[in-house]
Amino acid sequence: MEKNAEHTSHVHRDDEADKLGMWLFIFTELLLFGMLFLMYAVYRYRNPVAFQLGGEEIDVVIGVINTVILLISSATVAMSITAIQRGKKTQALLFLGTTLIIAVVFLVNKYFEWGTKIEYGFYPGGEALLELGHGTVLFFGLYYIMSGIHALHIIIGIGLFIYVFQQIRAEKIHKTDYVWLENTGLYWHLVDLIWIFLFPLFYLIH
Amino acid sequence: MSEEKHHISSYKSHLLVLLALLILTAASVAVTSVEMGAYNTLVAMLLAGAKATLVLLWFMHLRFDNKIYAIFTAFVIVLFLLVLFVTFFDYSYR
Amino acid sequence: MSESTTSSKHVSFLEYKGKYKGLLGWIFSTDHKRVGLLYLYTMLVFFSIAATLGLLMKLQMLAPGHTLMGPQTYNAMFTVHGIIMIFVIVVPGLPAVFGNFFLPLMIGAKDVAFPRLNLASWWIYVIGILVVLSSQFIGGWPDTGWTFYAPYSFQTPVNIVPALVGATIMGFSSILTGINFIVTIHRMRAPGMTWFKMPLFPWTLYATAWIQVLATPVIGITLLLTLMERLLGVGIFDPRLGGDPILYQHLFWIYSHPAVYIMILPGMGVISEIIPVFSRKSIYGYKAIVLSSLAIAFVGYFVWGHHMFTSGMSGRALYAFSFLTFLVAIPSAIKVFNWVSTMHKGSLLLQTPFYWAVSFIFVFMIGGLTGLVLGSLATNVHVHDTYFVVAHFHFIVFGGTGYSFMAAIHYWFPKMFGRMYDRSWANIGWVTFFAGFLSLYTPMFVLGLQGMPRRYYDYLPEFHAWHIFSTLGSILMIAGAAIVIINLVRSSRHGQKTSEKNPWGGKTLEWQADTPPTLENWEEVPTVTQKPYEYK
Amino acid sequence: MILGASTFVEGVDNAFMLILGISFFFLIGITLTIILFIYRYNEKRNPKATPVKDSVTLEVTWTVIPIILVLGMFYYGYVGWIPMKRPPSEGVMVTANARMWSFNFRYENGRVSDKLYVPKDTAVIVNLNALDVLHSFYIPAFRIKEDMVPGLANNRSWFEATKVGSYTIFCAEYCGLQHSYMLSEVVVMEQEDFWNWYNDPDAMVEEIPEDANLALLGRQLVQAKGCVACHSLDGSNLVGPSFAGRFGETITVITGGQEREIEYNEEYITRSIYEPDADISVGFRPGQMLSYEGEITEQEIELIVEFMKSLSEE
Ligand code: HEA
Ligand code: HEA
Ligand code: HEC
Ligand code: CUA
Ligand SMILES: [Cu+2]
Repeated sequence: MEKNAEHTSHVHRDDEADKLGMWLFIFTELLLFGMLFLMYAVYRYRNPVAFQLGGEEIDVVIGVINTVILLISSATVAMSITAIQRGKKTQALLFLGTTLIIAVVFLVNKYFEWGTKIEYGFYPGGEALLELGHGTVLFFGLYYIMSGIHALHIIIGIGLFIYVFQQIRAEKIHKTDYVWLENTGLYWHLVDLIWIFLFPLFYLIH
Repeated sequence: MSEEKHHISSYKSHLLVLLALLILTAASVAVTSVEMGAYNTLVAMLLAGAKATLVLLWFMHLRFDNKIYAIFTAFVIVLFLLVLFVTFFDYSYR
Repeated sequence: MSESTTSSKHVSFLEYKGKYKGLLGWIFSTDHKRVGLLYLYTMLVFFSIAATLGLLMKLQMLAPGHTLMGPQTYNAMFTVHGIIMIFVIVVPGLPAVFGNFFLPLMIGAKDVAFPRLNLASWWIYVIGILVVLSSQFIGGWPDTGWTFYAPYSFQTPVNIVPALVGATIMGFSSILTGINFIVTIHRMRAPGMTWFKMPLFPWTLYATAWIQVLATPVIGITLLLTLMERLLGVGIFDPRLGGDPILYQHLFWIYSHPAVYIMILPGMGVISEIIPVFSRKSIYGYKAIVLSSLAIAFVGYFVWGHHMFTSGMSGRALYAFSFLTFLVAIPSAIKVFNWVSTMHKGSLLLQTPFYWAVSFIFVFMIGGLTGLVLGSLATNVHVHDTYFVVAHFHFIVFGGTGYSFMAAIHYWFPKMFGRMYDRSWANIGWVTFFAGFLSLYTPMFVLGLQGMPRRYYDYLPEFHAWHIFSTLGSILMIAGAAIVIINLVRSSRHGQKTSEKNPWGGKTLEWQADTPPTLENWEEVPTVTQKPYEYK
Repeated sequence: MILGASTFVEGVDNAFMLILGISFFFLIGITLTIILFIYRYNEKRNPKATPVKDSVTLEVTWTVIPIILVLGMFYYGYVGWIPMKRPPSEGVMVTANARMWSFNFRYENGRVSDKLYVPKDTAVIVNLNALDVLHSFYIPAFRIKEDMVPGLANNRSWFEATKVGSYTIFCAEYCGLQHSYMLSEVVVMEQEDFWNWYNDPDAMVEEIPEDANLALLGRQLVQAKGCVACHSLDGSNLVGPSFAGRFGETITVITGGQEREIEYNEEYITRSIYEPDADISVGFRPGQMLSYEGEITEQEIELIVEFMKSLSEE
């Protein structure tokens, strides 16, 4: 495993420790979503037809758009880390800003996507949904829960981006001290990872 | 260690990964219309798995960082898959 | 990162004055030792509450019929008793108190990796408890049992929202502690301390921390889903909407079985510290113990179904789970054999910590072996959800975690407080406690075999005799516990002062630090050259 | 263990005895060893410890032996349990319905009973059905237990009783307030007696003799149907409002979110039994009482009404 920690008094900065901590946090998130995927697997296994019909109700186009922009945003955070490592503050801010905007756009899309469904009564406890039978109720229940919790992560991500953006501007995050940015990046990639699986499971079944 | 030399990925490599991800996305949308029965889901999951691997290895730097992160991540994924597997001992035979 | 202004060398962490004075100096201190004691005091308070509930339940069970309280009160009592005991006491238990206090000392670090996060964990924990208890004022105490099984949990007329939210919040605290410990162990071991020179208690904390990190999110999401089910009616677990209540049980136990190993592993670690020190002999089979801890942590993930043998699961799942359950017993057996072998040819120092450790082995064996009865399919069907289960888990949770907690506090007390407790009272307390414990819980095995279901407010007259026996035992036990606790609480303020660094002759690093330790533990971080427990 | 009265008892008790034997062996053996060590190697008697080297052989031995023992236990447990999962195709079929907080048993010929009557030495296959929350069908004397899960199809338990007598049925899964009173009985009869009971023509007709005390029959009915789990007869409110002193009063109920006054009469009682959620008495929760449509006939409701009248007259 890794080299033995030499003297690391706790006043000393240990970026590697921060990063390890972040990874552990990511693992907890993976399991949290993992359990949702497990539920999805179980219910889809038991209601294959209803899930297919449910999937057809969901707008693929919005899904594709959101997938594409989320992937782009993942690349841009990664690039902003490269920029910081090279000491290019403006470039880093530019990339980070792009990511931030994309995150907001993602949410706006989500708003319209949910909005139309709710209008038709397709929400938990909604009349239209309850008429469609058990499998469909489950499908939409999972759809709202999973994409809802995912959206919550996006919102938290936006908060983090704003904070990190400020810090870079104030030169608190710079060439030799950028764990915050790095960890925020890791977090954002996690959000992306989850979406990579949500997308085919909800938008692409037919 | 903070003294350690960091690997700096170039913009170009990030863009290449992005390109690959977009191609895989396009592929997964495209294959949806091909009728393969149960295999549709399998293919979709394989493609998503490929995308996830790209993100983990390049964007999340597992390729360049200390090996321990990659080992842990693999362990967590295996653990989850095992839990899923064991759960289906129940549902497959009900 | 902490309030250190290094002028405080040689001032013990108890007397040290930082930015804040008095109580504030404690609840805002990021010093790992103070955080550990904060947990200790918090637990003492809530343990007393939950134990009192246990006693009241026993009094109600003294005779059949409505004697002391109505069914609603009783149901609320075992629920709150279970929630507090599990989520507030034994899950955080040893890691939060002794892990916080001694992990850095034992691996030669100045603090944990994230001291502020550590303090935050305590705050989150307290908030979680308060949220659970707030249900008293908004809709009454929850009455679902600590397992919150669907669909009852969203049909009960009682408001269980605070309990669900509170338990989830406490889960966060547990995750943060886990993350903190893993990072600390990876990054902050003293120079020379390779993985296999690390003492066993830190090893078990390490295994435990992984379970905390990887299992706790499962309960978090499960409880949140139950909440959404209750508030929004999403249909995930509701059979009327097509959900599967058995899936709830899967999710619940995917966390809660590993959680029982969160409770016991650090306890095993403590015993593995005490036995060699009081035998004046190196631990037998150091590597076997380390590996068995990791094995328990790992295999423990795949046995959750043994709580669901009669739930309506498929037959094949049943025997898969039964088989795995039996496998997970093996590493525990290995540990027991190693502890006993360590005593062989030792020079046994017969003092209170040793008594607690030995009685731990005894009650742990009873709890564990009855676990085998539960793990076997045929017998589980008969005793599932009866008092046999209640007896099993009190033996192993209270007997295991509780006894090791007692062992730990009697072992480390002088280091923690710089004072010594009254040894003869400590021994008297131990005997009374032990006798009370056995007479309280042993009758429950018999009751269970006779078919007395658990969570019964009232019972048929044929079960009366054993219930009386058990209730009398509970009174004896309370007496024992009171002696032990009063002795410790009193001694922590008025006990005989001592600054002896190593009263028991231990070989691990914490015994090289000052008594009580100073703010950053060491002036100079020690270098490790030996294996732990090297007795010549 | 305890008295056993079914064909499963032997398998279960054997597995138990095996595990118990091994457990006692280890428990006593290890405890004695510890006591011996404490005696032999205490500080006074043995002031100097002797270092002992780890022995790999020993470690392997005490890993392998428990593994073997444990496999044995698993096997016995499996053998004792597998017949429980394999109901025969022939036998007496019963559907057990559980609701908060009572059982009832419906036979194939339509006969319904709140106790489970079964013939000796005959397979009885019980379809488990829960109407509201989880319950569990537990007969200690038969060593069987199986949860009753709402919405779970094909959930069944079976047994073959070997001794005449009556044995308690417990609800073993926590199901709320009166969980501990959710008991019933299984009555094992000689085959002949059982079939007589089963085909008893008297029990099938609903005719009520002229001179019967209707209120008393009503009382028996609400007890048999389990109404008293939620409705007291003495004026105190449990989960639902008491039956006492309400007949003929004007009460306030909530109908579709609107409060209104209503007279507590036969019509209201009937509606309360068939559509409990239509009108909710103030202070009580909807969704607790389930409809008894199809389980209580209109004729039986008349008896209940008579009974309630009698409660108000006193
Ligand atoms: C500290 C917590 C703790 C620990 C360590 C354990 C350990 C074990 N538990 Fe227990 N268990 C609980 C806490 C714990 N349990 C709780 C709280 C519940 C109830 C929850 C609820 O429903 O409310 C429960 C319930 C429970 C059930 C479900 C009962 C039911 O509801 O039907 C089962 C079933 O298999 C079980 C099995 C086991 C087994 C096989 C072990 C094993 O790990 C034990 C291993 C130990 C030994 C085997 C003893 C030492 C070894 C020897 C002396 C050597 C000889 C050994 C051999 C030959 C093998 N436990
Ligand atoms: C750590 C875990 C733990 C501990 C220690 C205990 C301790 C006790 N428990 Fe247990 N119990 C559980 C965990 C625990 N319990 C759980 C998880 C359940 C399941 C809940 C459910 O079904 O949902 C349960 C259920 C449970 C039941 C079953 C209820 C039922 O199914 O009907 C009963 C019944 O008697 C009971 C009794 C007791 C008693 C008498 C004690 C006693 O041993 C307590 C003894 C008390 C002391 C030894 C301390 C005395 C000290 C003081 C009072 C303070 C003095 C203080 C100072 C001077 C500062 N408990
Ligand atoms: C699980 C608990 C439960 C059981 C069992 C139950 N009830 Fe009820 N009952 C309630 C509750 C709660 C209410 C009040 C809310 C409502 O009107 O639905 C109620 C209301 C009523 C009312 C209206 C009473 C009033 O004062 O407004 C009648 C009549 C009634 N029940 C009859 C019966 C009968 C007859 C049975 C048995 C065959 C029965 N109930 C079984 C819970 C129960
Ligand atoms: Cu029905 Cu408990
Ligand atoms: Cu378990």
